[in-house]
Amino acid sequence: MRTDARDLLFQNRFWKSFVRKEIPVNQWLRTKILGLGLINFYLFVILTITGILLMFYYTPDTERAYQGIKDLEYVASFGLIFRNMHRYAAYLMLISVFLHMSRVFFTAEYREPREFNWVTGFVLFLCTAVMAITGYILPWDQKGYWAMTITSNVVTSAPVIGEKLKYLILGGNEVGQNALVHAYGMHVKIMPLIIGLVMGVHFWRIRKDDFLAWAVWGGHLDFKEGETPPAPQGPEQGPSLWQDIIVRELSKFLLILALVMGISLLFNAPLEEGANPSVTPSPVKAPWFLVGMQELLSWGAPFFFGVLVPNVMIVLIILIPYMDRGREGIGVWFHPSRRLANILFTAVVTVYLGLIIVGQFLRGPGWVFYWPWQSWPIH
Amino acid sequence: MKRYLALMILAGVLVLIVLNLPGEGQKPGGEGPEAKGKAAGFSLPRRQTTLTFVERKGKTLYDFYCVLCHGATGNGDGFNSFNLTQQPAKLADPHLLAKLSDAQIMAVVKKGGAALGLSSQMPSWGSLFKDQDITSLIAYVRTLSKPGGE
Amino acid sequence: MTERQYTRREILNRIGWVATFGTFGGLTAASVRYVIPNVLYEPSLIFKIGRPQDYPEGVDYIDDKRIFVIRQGNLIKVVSGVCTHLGCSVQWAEERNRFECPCHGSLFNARGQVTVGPAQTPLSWYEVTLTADGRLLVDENRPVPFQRTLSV
Amino acid sequence: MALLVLLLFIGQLWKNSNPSYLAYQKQFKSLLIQKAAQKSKDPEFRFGVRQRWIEKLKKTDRCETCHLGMEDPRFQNALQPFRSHPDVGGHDFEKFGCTVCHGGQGLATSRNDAHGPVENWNQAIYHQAFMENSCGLCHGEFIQDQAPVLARGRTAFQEHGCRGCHLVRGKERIIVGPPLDRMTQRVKSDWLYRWILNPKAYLPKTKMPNPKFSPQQAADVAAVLFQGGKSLEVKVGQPTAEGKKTFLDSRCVSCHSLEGKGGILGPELSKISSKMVPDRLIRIIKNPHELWAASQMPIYGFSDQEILKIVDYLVGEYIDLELDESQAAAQARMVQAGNKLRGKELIEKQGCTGCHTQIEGVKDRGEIGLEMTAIGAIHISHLDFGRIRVAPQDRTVPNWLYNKMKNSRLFKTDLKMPDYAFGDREAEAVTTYLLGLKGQEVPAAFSLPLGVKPSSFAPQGKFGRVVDKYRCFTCHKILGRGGEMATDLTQEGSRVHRAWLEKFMKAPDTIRPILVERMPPFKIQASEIETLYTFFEAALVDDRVENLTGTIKENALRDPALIQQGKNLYHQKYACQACHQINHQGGLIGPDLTKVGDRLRIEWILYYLRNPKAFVKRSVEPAFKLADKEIEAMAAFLVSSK
Repeated sequence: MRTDARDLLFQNRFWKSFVRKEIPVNQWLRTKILGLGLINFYLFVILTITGILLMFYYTPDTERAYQGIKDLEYVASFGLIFRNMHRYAAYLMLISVFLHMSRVFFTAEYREPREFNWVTGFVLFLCTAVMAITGYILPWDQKGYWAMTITSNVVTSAPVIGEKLKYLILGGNEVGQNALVHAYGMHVKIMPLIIGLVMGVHFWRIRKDDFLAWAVWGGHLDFKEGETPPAPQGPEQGPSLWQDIIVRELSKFLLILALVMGISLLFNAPLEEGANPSVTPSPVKAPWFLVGMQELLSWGAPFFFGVLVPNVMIVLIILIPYMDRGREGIGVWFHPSRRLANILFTAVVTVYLGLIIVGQFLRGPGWVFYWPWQSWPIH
Repeated sequence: MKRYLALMILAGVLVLIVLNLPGEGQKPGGEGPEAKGKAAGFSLPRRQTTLTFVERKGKTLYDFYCVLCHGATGNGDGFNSFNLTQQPAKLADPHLLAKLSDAQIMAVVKKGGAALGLSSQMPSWGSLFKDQDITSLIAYVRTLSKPGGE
Repeated sequence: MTERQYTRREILNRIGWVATFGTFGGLTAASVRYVIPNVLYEPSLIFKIGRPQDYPEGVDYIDDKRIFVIRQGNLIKVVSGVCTHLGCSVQWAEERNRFECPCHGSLFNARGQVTVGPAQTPLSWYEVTLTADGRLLVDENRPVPFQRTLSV
Repeated sequence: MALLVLLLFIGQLWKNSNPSYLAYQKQFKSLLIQKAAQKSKDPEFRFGVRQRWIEKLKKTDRCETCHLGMEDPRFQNALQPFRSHPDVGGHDFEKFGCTVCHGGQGLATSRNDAHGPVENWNQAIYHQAFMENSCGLCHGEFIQDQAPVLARGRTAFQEHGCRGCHLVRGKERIIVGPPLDRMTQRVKSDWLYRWILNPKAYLPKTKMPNPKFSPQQAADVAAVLFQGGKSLEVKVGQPTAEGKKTFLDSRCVSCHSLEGKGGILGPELSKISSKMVPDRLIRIIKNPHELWAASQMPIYGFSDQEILKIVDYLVGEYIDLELDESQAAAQARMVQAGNKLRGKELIEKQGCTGCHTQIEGVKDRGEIGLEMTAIGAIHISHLDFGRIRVAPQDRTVPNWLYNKMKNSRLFKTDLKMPDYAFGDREAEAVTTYLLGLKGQEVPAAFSLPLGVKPSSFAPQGKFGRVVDKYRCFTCHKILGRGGEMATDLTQEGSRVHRAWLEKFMKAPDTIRPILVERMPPFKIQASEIETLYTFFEAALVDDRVENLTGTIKENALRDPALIQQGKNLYHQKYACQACHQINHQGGLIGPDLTKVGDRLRIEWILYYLRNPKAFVKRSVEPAFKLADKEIEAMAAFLVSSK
């Protein structure tokens, strides 16, 4: 009977082992958390697969890297599409990881006992950013080359260890073969490893911490952690429940895949001229997610804006769950008691977004401010 | 609700794709549009579209050797033509050229006029030119009699 | 068997699943196709070796292509210079009228057949044609029987 | 939803399986089938990318993905992209690929990306007009016949003194303009002003560019230049017929032009009186080398009396008829009132010192222009299109250079570079040359210098002094050095009889009726002719000719039957009179053969008839491949006409 097969597929210990018995899985489909965590995971899967495929054509060699990308673009079957997918999935992942983080913040989910997962989550966010930066320079085109150059110069503004750090990152004093190999190593070996490990911890902690705050499950604030939850409402636990969940997640995966493929079909991933140290494009722009930083730096005081501000931000964000020990509003979107925190968070995000917009769209040659309708002097 | 919304978005994306597709292909055989946006004072290098590479090669030879008698436009009015007892052939004459096959022209150039019962003042160039040179020369000479040719 | 009525929902469901697996299958196939290179960064197996008049009577060796060009009168043949045993370059011994492999002593007669030695298979003869501009074109993708020659 | 994903995937399949080159390939295949229709065999055709990988040049060219008929002569007249590549003598596509000569993006497989200009590839495919720039990459600077445009560009670059302001590594800086010392003793101030304002107005052929000064600026600059003490007053007499005769007989127009007609080496003379101070004219004619060591003008050996007569004639006859005296006076006053400080500043800033030396009180600032070592490989973003809006597909480095050559102030007005105002042809040539300066070298295996390196032959001693005095190199070439205007003298010792040379040097007559330029009568002394011939005989000979000396049977050549035979050959079989004259009968292309036996040595005639191109590569003489007997007869005939 087909139902047997279906049972075998959905009604087994494998799925059940994901959650503790007491968790009202039947509420899963009704939660209002957007499912961003799993979306991140799907994107990661897409990235891994396309990334592995890209490695077939790519050589981390200053002479051959760019040509490898051109080969992907022009001659490899599906090469252009896989590259586009990789590029756009990465951008989407950056965005969705960030949204996931915001969701957790706005619902105050980071509070006890999930402080540590906030930290791992944030580490994952940073790792994603590092992946994006290292991936950015691999094509060894003008954009990547100069982005790497200015990124490495930002690093030098760190006190004492600045120069050493730059030396370490670049594997030398200038952006060259070593820098490319370093970036490549980070991008395809070290960072995936770290992300895999941290992700494991993240997932393990999720299960350990009973997934979500109770409130999210059913809004029963009066239940304390560890107590037996009320009788499940809605569909019975059983094969059909798991089937629904899995079908939904599969659909979500397909949706993401469709989105990525759709974008890749419409827009080709940018590829500029091959790296040429003698031609400095003006303006040199960092990857878009770092352009905000660059904009900050352009105001002067590299130590202050380039090192102090971002590092303090990172530390502050990591410490959020340890500073905010309140118990009210856990698992509730925009709980009134957290108005100040939410406004603060939104403000920081908005400012950074503003900086990105200014840096990306309103800065012309020599980092001079231009309105979009003003034309840049051509030189 | 959410599903329908997603569906609609996707449908929109699809429409966009379909609209985008025809732009990818290109029509073969077409030369790109010739310089559209000519700014004041900005000029583009000349394009000698009338002559092919082979014909240009022939022109170089013609302008060095033949022009002295046969004239720059092939009218048989090169400056030395006036010292000749028999006037050189008017290569710009379409009737004359229509009568001559490539092989005939090749023979005259190669063996000279005397060998074919024409003016002995047309020397033989066979030992100087390779067949390939003469072929390109013929290609160029043929353009002389075409209306609008150089 | 009784006819089973499928509801619309079920049919859609069915189509959905087929499409899903179709996509995954297609992507997998695409990945496999992707891995097969379309262009090669290696010397082409089809190459030109100059004009027939460049080759005098007898056997000529082309170093970088590892082939022998053999001319007999107006007949031209091309044989691989790679020993079929372990890939050393064989040498033509004019006085003994045979190909000799310096590595393990395989000997091939003038027809490329093994006479002595560890090699099992004969040297392969490649197709050679004349291009439109009169040059010899060797195609290493196409082994031809010994009898096949190009007459120029 | 899953269906949508599948649709998208199918869309991707479609996109992947329909690269833009496929349409071309399908078209080509149908053409192939058409062309092969008679052979009843289906042509083999493989769809997909075709690539040439030139490892040594680091080039990967996929041009033949669309340019499919490259090597198939059947496509000789096909429409692009299928037309077969014309034969370019030994340039194997396997060895060189495409982009090394043509430029463009070899990696790309779509038309726009490959041909460019596209944003992510600096080098667009070269326009036909500039194609020759790539020849120099392997064949070196001095390639001449095979790349005439490039050669013209190189000459123009040199002669217009570009190197004075633009550094090109590996090339010596050459100052091409005359030194500007003692100007008060040389020219009139109003002329100087007009000259600076627009040199081409006075001398259309001048190589001096227009510095684009305003009238006031020109006056300031002229004020700086116009210094150096008082000039000697010379009383100029009425022009005499005698002076005119000397001037015309001396064939000054071989080098100088009169109202645009005449030679190109020297300056225009038709308005000379409006320019020169008479005293200076006298000194120049007397000894130009003393005034400017690099002058190309020979010393004629006129007597002072003769010189005065010539100057009287020049000053009296060659006046500027359009010149308004009062205006000239006003201009002279402007120069006098000019601000020297501002003028000096201008001279230094505008780079006048790139071409001129010895301007009093002005320091040479060296090469003030952009370095041009690798101008051909410059990135488009370094070039300023200024106020000019250019369509994206025309926004290329060659187009920029080309327009800059035609009008240096096109893109921006406040520039230092003077305006050379090159015409289409010159602009193309110079652009081609500039594009060839790529600052890179090809692997040694590809390097194959062609053409002749200019030789540094510099004769010393007695011979050297004679050559220097008469500036023989201005017109004649000896051992690879010298001008193209007159005969190459490298084999002169083997060519001519001594008696003829002596006669010719004293009173040169016309050998080649076709040429306007004539050998001037130098008033050369007998001892100098002796020096010349001694050197000719000793050093400027060719053994291939000299070795014939013993083999000639002089008597046989005097046989009237043989002479008659030669005469027949000359007049009938080979119709030499089509090009050569004997006693004013015949064509004007070759040299006059009247009494050629007096001029040429018999050995020379014999050898020359065997192969006319042996010495003069650019001779238009057909190669008849005469039989030995015929040569003998012809030589006998030619020698007989003494």
